[in-house]
Amino acid sequence: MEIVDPRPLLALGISLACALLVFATGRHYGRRVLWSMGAALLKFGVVISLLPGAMAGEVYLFRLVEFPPGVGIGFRVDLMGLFFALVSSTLWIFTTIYAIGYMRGEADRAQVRFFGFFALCVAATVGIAFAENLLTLFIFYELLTVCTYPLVIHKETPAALKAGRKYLIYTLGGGGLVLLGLVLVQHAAGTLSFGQTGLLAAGAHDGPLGGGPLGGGQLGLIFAVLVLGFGVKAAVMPLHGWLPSAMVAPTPVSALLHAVAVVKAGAFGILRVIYDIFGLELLAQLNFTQALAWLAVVSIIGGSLLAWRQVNLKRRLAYSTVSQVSYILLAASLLNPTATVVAIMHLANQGFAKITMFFVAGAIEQGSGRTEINQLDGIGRQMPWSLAAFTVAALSFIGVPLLAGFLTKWLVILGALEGEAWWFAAVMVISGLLNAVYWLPVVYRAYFRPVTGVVADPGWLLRGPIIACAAFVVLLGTTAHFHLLPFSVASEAARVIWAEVAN
Amino acid sequence: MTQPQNIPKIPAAGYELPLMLLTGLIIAGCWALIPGALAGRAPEFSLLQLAPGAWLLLRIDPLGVLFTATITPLWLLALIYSRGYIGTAHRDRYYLVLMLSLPLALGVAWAGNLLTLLVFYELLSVLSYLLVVHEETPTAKAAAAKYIVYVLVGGSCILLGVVLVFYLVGGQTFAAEPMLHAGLGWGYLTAIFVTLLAGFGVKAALVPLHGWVPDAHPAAPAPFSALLSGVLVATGAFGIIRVTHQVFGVELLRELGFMHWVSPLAAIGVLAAAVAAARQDDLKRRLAYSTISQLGYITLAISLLGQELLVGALLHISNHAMMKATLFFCAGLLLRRAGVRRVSEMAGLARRLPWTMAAFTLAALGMIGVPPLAGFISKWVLGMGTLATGQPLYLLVFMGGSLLAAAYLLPVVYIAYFREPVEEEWKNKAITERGAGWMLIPTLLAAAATVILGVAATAPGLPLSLARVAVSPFW
Amino acid sequence: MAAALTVSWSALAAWPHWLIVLILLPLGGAVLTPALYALQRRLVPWWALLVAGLTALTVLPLLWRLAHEGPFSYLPGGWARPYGVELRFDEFAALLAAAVALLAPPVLLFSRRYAARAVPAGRLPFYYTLLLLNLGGLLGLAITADLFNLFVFLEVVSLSAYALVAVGGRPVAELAAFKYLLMGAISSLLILLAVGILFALTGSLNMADVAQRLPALATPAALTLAAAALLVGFMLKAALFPLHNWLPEAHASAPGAVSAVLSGLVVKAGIIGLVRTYQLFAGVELLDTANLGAILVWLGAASVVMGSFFAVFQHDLKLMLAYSTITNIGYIVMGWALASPQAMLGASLHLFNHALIKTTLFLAAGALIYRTGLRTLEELRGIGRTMPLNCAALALGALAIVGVPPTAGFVGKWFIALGALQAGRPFFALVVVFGALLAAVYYVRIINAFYFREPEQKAVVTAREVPWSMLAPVLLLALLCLGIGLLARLPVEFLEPAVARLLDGRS
Amino acid sequence: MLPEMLLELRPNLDYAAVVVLFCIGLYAVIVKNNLIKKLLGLNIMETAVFAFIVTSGMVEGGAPPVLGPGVMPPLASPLPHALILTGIVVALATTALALALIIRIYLQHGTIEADQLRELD
Repeated sequence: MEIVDPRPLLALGISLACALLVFATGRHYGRRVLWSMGAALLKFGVVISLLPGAMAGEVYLFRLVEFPPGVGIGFRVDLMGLFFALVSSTLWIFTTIYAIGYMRGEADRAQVRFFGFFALCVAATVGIAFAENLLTLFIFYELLTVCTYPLVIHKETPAALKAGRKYLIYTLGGGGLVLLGLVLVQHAAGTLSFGQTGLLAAGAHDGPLGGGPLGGGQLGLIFAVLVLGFGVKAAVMPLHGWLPSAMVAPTPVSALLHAVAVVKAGAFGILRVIYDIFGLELLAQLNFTQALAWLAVVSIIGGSLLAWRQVNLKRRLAYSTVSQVSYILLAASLLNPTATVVAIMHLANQGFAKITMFFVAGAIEQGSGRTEINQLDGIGRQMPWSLAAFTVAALSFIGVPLLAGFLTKWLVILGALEGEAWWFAAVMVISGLLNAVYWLPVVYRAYFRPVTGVVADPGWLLRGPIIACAAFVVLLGTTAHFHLLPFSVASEAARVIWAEVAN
Repeated sequence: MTQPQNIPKIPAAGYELPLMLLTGLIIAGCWALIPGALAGRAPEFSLLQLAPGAWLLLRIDPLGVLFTATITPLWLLALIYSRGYIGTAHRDRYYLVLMLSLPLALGVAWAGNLLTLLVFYELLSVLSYLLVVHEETPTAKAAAAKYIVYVLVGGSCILLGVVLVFYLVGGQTFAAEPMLHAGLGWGYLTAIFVTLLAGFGVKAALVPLHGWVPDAHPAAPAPFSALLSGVLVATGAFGIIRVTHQVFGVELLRELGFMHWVSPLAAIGVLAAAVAAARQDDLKRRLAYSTISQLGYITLAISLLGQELLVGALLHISNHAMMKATLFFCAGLLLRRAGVRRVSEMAGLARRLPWTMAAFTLAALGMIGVPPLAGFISKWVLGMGTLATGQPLYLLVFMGGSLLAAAYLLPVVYIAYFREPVEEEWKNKAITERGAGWMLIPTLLAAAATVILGVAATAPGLPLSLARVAVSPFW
Repeated sequence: MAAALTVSWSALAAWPHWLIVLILLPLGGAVLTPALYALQRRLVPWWALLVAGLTALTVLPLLWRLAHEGPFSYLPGGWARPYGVELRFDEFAALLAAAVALLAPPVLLFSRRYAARAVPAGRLPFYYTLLLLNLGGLLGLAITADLFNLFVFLEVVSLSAYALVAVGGRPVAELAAFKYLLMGAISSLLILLAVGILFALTGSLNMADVAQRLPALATPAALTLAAAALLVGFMLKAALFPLHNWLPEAHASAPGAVSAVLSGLVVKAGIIGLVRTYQLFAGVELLDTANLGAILVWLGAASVVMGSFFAVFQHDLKLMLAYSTITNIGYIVMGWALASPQAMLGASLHLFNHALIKTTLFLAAGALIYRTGLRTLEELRGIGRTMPLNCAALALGALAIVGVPPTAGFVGKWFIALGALQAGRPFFALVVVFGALLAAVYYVRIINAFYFREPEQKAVVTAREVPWSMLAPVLLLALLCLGIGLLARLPVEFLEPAVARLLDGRS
Repeated sequence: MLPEMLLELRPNLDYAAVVVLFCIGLYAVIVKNNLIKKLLGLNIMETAVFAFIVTSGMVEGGAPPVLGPGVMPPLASPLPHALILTGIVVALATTALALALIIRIYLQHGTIEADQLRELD
């Protein structure tokens, strides 16, 4: 049931307004805080207000403008998008609080820029989540690239600028591929709107490369172009280079990159490609997802191995993201209902656990200036709350039951079995163990090595979000059967996707 | 020889007594379940849905009740013992984890389905890391690292197996009827069996997956060594019972013939670990190997798929828990009171620590299987079961294991009682049991339990009767 | 009410003489400017603005009529074609006319304060005269239906453009202007030569008439020569690679407002010429137009890539923008030459949009130079802090020219890429995307320098926003860059039949 | 060989001349170093084109539209001549502008030799 509703636009507008207000009046600390927090909460309110209806099967539509005929900017709230928006707007609240605490020492000008662009990024993320068609998605995807750039180079050091350049080259390259894919899809299907089971399957006319109807080879090309394009942001393995470099940015930005928006945007884009552009039926006939699955496997294992080799905490975190985000891709490429649930659900699972870890890494750096893992001796005793949260997140990634990560692991393995692909189940198990191999030593060091040096208290503005996010990790792992909580949303989203196939 | 610690009185943390009371209540609660279990009732409680169809579910069946009734008292004993043993360093953490591990162990026992079993089992295992590493000495850390690697790999195996079962037959509750059937195909069944057995086998110290045991036991504080050996390892065996009898079922296993591979493995474990135990000088290491050997008994008994044998296995779980706890308690006393870790350093210690060595002797005899102590009963049942299933060859293994147990435990007793101490080493040392009441009392209680479990084995409500009730539905 | 308005509008639009007014206004205004200067020099900028504004208003009824009636002609003096001179307002003419109408008033408003500083005082009347002449020439070029008039208007545009480059009096500019003049004159001669050949062959100068007569001819060599001369001539005017040499220096060294007109509008004269050439030869079967198309496609693609490539290595802001013009001309030519409906549509759209965006960029750059006197990215570091609005406009323009949706620059590239697929030549879709990426690279450099570097030059630190009469046009145009892409639906629906007609004429 | 080609050319000899002239002009524009000479080259090219168009006004076998019968060929169409008048005006403007620029360049740089100017940049 489709309902015209301006709320998606409102959610976007709140973030945009926040950005403008911050830019305009943000030189006052109080106003900056007020705008940022107010917008974060307000937007969360708007987004969550869409939830009950969406769960009841309503789809909110709001077409803004159609500029080339048939191609326009519009918003459409389906459950998958809503889920993503919920995750990012929840995390935005925490990140804002954290950032207020984290950035306190910085110059006003830097802070204004930071909070302004941060709000823009979140606006872009909502745009991605609620995009009605591939073009809208692409627009906000690129907006995200553009708006994260000032954040990545926030420190304006040569290293930051270099990382920023690398980030731009990678993401713009990816954006270019997406654009190419966009053109190919538009040409092949004649439309870009989501919300039909497989745009290409539905509207396949002629192949973009000439030569009669759309064949497997040309579809493969489109698939590859789109997946690689989105894969850059999702940090799929050969395209992940920007992610570790971007670690020079301040911690809230890393959180944004890894948990709130950027990497997720890539993964979400791939979900859209699979579920909305190609559609399950078409993909089931073709064999592309097999390739994607192996790409994901390479990222999962390779990312973990690279993470293992890092001695810098944030770099290790970065590489582990490479590994963990690919769970989403692996799950999505398995093409069965269970795996679909987890592909969506992992957006939240990874987000909350990873953001916890980044927050802790930032708190450590803020409190003691330590960035290397071998400097963390005994820090668990000096910052017990933070490190406890860190441990929870680490255990979640390892896949300890009752935490969010277990749910992911359980469902991916189940999905792999349903897809008759036991080797992916094995990959998940190995990946969980690899996570243990590189996270547990950190935890161990923090707790069981003698304390060295003095660590300043990070304060409640930092500690609060850390604890809250860690609590969310537990919550996500244990609240699967409560209505309107994340898991039920994810599984309802998956059900809708598959129900369309069944029809 | 390390310096004996002339321990100044350990200041109380203040919460020991409430904890003991709480534990006492839990024990009482567990025991209160016994009548219901004897009547064959198995109430179920759903806790939480983790994933679609994957419920956390408690089902208090006789098997679980037996397990909890046997193991919960060990927590009380360990708590009391800890009051005298654990220093002030990391004490809060120690008690916190110890108390948390109790409900988790209950969860393992009462797990209503495989997922629940996995969840509690994993949490218990991971949590135990903090107890193994408790003393934070380099050896403890190394042992803990080894432990966590084994546990995680094992846990991953279990996870795979559990998901496989879930995929094939859904989140079924444990019941008399086995979950799997031959129609699922040989490949799946093998995969499930291998992953689950390997996973639980790690915990149950099944040779060759036992590597962590001889390191973790000596490293852990004595009260936890007792729990480790008596309970945690037993959870592995318990898991194996669940898998063999409630996931696969006896008939299916017979049909598949997996047990032809497991039994010899377990038998080798019994004998090899016993031989290895005899070669250890470190007392706790020796006891650890003994654990491996004894758990081999249990696994072997399970793998032979006989009703009586299973009764024996369950009986041995509880008896062994009690006896091994006694032994570890004694080892802890020796360490704390005389500073002795090694068997060779124990010469003449029985004069200074008479109660300790008395308890040790009792438990050692029980372990060897001297009637009428607890160990005898379970070994008797096991032996009879072996004959009943027509596999007399394994009777030899059981007997060999007992003989070897004598070979590695009796020398300890002998040295402590009859070898003359080296005079210089005794000078200026106040080796005494005075003031060791907190440690001594649970030791003696456990030793007494060894006797009671032997003498009154057939009393209703004690393990034997419970085990028969618990096992009967499987045949 | 609405009905009444509509009626009065259509009555207004039906007045037949708007088309000739459209040319006469700016040309007449230009001629009168020096006289006005002699009388009341302070009024000259306002006078020019007034003329530009009136011209812009004149376009409105024309557009109205075109939208309702389709293309229409005006025969000055009432001579029937092919004997008389014909003015014809079709969709492509409308595109250029609309661009001129839209851009001329802001540019002239901007010029009032800008030219007072950038142009020596004595030359001010010439500056305005030349600008108005140039705009008038462009309008004439757009709407003429006569080959020789095409040449004449082209010369009006070109001569005024040469002079405009030099009018600022910078030493480099005069040399650049001379270089531009030489190349421009050669191209003009080629075009004149072609006009001569076509006249000799057909005896007619009316383009539609010529186009009808050409297919009947059996002189392939002469036809080829004419087509080649026209193509090369217009390619030179449009600065298509490899004939682009004259452009960067001329555009970069001219005063900012002039650069805007040159880059935004004057090069489009070449494009319109190419369109007309296409229309002339579309029906000629002897001439393999597809083959010519193939050459143009590749040259367009080469322009896209090479222009961007050169731009990446520039340090001078305006040079960068000038090279970007070559890139965008490449897009337009490529789109046209792909000769599929969507590609042609995209090229037409981009013709307009690029004019808008490039004008924005050059005006904004001009404003920066006006305040600081600095031209290179290194010197202009950190200017985003002291001139935020102006730099924001420039950044917006940069986003638009990269083609970030939904800005103006996106739509054209979108359709060109789609058209490449439609034509079964996906490689050129790739070129479009690749070009956009390269453009992103050098525009990121600009944004980087403006916003994320510490200012070093004193002029940058002490700079402040330009006066409102300069800032307002820049901001207005920047907003249009952002917003007009969203309205692309209108021109697309408007142009689609025109493109279809063009392609029909060919088959 | 060659004479035959020339024979072939004969009816179009005027065109050939135009082409030669055009090329001479182009040569001067490209090769000559002095800006004035370049400009002269341009003028030669212009002349060539004008000549071409004027000669093309020649109408073989045509009849004058206004004059009565009895006017003998060769006849020429007046339109090209009219056009070329405009063309010459344009060329004049171009030349004037170019000369003005050259003067400015000379005043600014003190030279009008292309190679020296290039070095100045």
